Amino acid sequence: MSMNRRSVVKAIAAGGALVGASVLMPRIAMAAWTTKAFEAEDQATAMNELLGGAAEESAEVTLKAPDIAENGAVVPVTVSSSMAGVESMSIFVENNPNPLVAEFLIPAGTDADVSTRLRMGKTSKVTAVVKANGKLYSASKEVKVTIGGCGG
Amino acid sequence: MKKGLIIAAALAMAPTLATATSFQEAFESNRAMHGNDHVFEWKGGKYHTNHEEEMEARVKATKANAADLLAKAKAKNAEVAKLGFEWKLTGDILKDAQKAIDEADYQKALNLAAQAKYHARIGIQQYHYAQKNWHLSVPE
Amino acid sequence: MKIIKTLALGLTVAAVTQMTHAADTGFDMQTVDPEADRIALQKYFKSRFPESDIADYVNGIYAVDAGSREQWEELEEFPPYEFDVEKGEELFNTAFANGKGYADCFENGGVGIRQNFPYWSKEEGTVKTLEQEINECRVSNGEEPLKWGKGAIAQISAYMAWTSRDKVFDIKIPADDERAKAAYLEGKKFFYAKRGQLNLSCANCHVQGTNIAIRADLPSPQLGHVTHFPVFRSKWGSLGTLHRRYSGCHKDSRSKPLKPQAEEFRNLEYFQSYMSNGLVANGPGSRK
Amino acid sequence: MAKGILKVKAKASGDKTKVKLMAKHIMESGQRKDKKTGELIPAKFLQELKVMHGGKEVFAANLGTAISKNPYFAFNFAGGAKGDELTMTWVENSGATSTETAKVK
Repeated sequence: MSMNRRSVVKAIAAGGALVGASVLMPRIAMAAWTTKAFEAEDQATAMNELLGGAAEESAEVTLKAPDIAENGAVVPVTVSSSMAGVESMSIFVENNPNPLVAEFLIPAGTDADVSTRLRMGKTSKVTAVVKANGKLYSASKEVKVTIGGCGG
Repeated sequence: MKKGLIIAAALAMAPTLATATSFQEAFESNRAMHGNDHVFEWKGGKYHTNHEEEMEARVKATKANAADLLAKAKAKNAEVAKLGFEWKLTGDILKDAQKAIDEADYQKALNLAAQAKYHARIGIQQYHYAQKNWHLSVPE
Repeated sequence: MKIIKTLALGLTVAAVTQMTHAADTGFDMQTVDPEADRIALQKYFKSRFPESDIADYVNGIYAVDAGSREQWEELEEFPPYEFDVEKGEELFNTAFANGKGYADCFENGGVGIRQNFPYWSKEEGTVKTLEQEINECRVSNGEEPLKWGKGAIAQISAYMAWTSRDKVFDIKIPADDERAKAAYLEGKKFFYAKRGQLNLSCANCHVQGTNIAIRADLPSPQLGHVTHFPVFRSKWGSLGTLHRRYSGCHKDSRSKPLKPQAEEFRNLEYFQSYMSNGLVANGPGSRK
Repeated sequence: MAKGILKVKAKASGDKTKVKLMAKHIMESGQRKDKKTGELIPAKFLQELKVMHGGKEVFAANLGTAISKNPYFAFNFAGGAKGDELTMTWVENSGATSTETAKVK
C-alpha cells in the first residue's frame, strides 16, 4: 500500500505551507491514505484500490447498524469479527458519493471490534470488509435513511 | 327520495358527521372537493366556493387596487400577530405581493394579498376557536 | 386535506365525549389543579405505553421506541454534547470584566440547581427561566446579553444542567399568588391550543401523537419533555436551548414562531416543567 | 501544551484497555454549499489517526469525508494499565497535524 504520487504532492504542498519536515514526518510513518480509493465514486473501484480485490461474504464478519437511521448525519456502526489474524476492517456505503468511509488498521493485540459514526446521504447498502490473513471477507446490511417531518 | 336517503345516512353516521350539516362544513367540503369557482346548493340556496378574499381580489388589476388589498392584508396580519397566532408563511407572501406591485404585476399582487389576508383571517379564527375549545384536546 | 379535516372533526367529537371525564383537571382559574394534571398525564402515558417506566420518560422518545433507543444509546457511549459541557464550564468560571462571575448570581454558586427552573417570581410577577437569569446575570454585571438559541448560552446552561443531573424536578406554584396559577394555566392552554397553517397543537403531536410517525419522525412524549434540555440535536449539529426547540416546533406547525423567552414560551415551560415534577434533571441530552 | 481536539476515555479493565475517543472536528465533506453564496465549501476533514501505547501502535484509521462531524471511534487493545499514556497523532487533509496525549484510567 504505497503512497501514490498525488498524495505525496499534496502532503508536500500542505506541509510546506506549515512547518515543513516536522509536519511531514508522522504522515510518512503512517499507513498511507489512498487517494484513489477514497475518491472513487463506485464501490467496486474503491474496494479494489484500497484492498486489491473483492470480498466474499462471511458469517464471521459482524456489521451492526440500524435498520432505519434516526439521522443520516450520525449513523452508529460497529464492525467486528471472530476471525484470527485480522489486519484491517473497512466500511463502504454504496450510495454515498464516495463509497469508502474508513479503513481501520488492527495491529496484533487489538480486538477486531471497532465502532464509529458515519454519514449516509440516502438509503444504502453498508458493507464491512475484513482483511484477515491476506484474504477479504464481508458482511452487508441495508440501512434506510428517511427524511424527517420535524425540521425546526 | 334522494334527499331522504342522504339524511338517513347522515343520521346513521352520527355523531361524527353531525356538525357537517353547518354551512361552514358544506362550504369546506365543497371547496375541498371542487376547488374555487364551484357552485353548490345548501338548504335550497345556491352558493359559490370562493373565499371572501378571492372575491376581494376580483377587481380591476390596478396599482391602487393592489395597494389597497395589500394594506388590508397587512392590517389583518398585524391583528393575528398580536394574538400570537400568525402563520409562518404570511410575512413572505406579503413581501412577494409588494414586490409584484413594484414590478407592476398587479393581478399577481392582488392574488398574493388575498392569500395573505385569508391566512390572517383563519389564524384569527383559530385563536377564537382555541379560546373556547382548547380543553377539548386534553386527554382524560 | 378533506380526510384530515374529517379526521380532525372525528377527534373533536371524540374529545367532547371525554370532556366529562377530563373536566376535573380544570380549565379555568376556579378548577385548574396542576397536581391532578400531572398525575393524569402520567396515567395517560402509563396506559398508552404500559411497558415504559415513568422514570424513563426523561429520555424522551427513547422511553417508548426501542428502535431509535438503540442508536441513541450508541451516541450516549460518547455523547456529542461533551465538548459543550466542557466549554460551558469554562465560560461559567470565566470572570466578567468587573471580577464577578455567574456563580455570584445563583443560589449555591449555580451548581445543582437546574431542577428548580423555571420558577415563579413574585417580585417580578412572571415566570423566570434559567437562560433568562444567565443573561440577567451578565447584564447586571455590565456584560452584553447572549443570543438565546445556541452557542454560549446553551453551553453554560448545559454545564449547569450537568451539575444537576439526577436532582428531582420540583417546580412550585405558590398558593399565595394567584398569578402563578394563571401563568400555569396560560402555559397549559398554549400547549393544547391548535395553531398555524397545519392547525396543530403541541398536544396533537406530543400527547395523542406520541410515537406515531410524522413522515419519518416520531414525536416525543410530553411527559419528561423539558428534563434533558439543552439538547444536542443531530439535525442541528449543535447544542440548542429549549426555546430554540419551541421555535422549531412552532415553525413545523407552520406558525410564525414567537421570540425565545416570550412570555407565552416561559409559561409553556412552566407548565411543561411542572408536568415533569418527580422526574430527574438529566440534561444536556442528545437527540436525532 | 495547546488544547487539543481529542477527548479520550480510556479505561483499563482486566487484561484489556477500552478506548473511546472523539475529535472536535467539522469533517466538512466538500459537497456542501454555502447557504449565502451558493458556492461549495471546500473539504476539510481528518484523514488519518493513529493511537500508540508504550511505543506500539494499537489503532490506526484512514478516514474519508463520510465520517460524521466530531468523529468517534471505540476499540479495545490488550494490555495497558491505569496511569499509562496514550499518544494520538492526527492528520487533516490540509496537512495540519498534531500529537496529543491522554491517560488510561
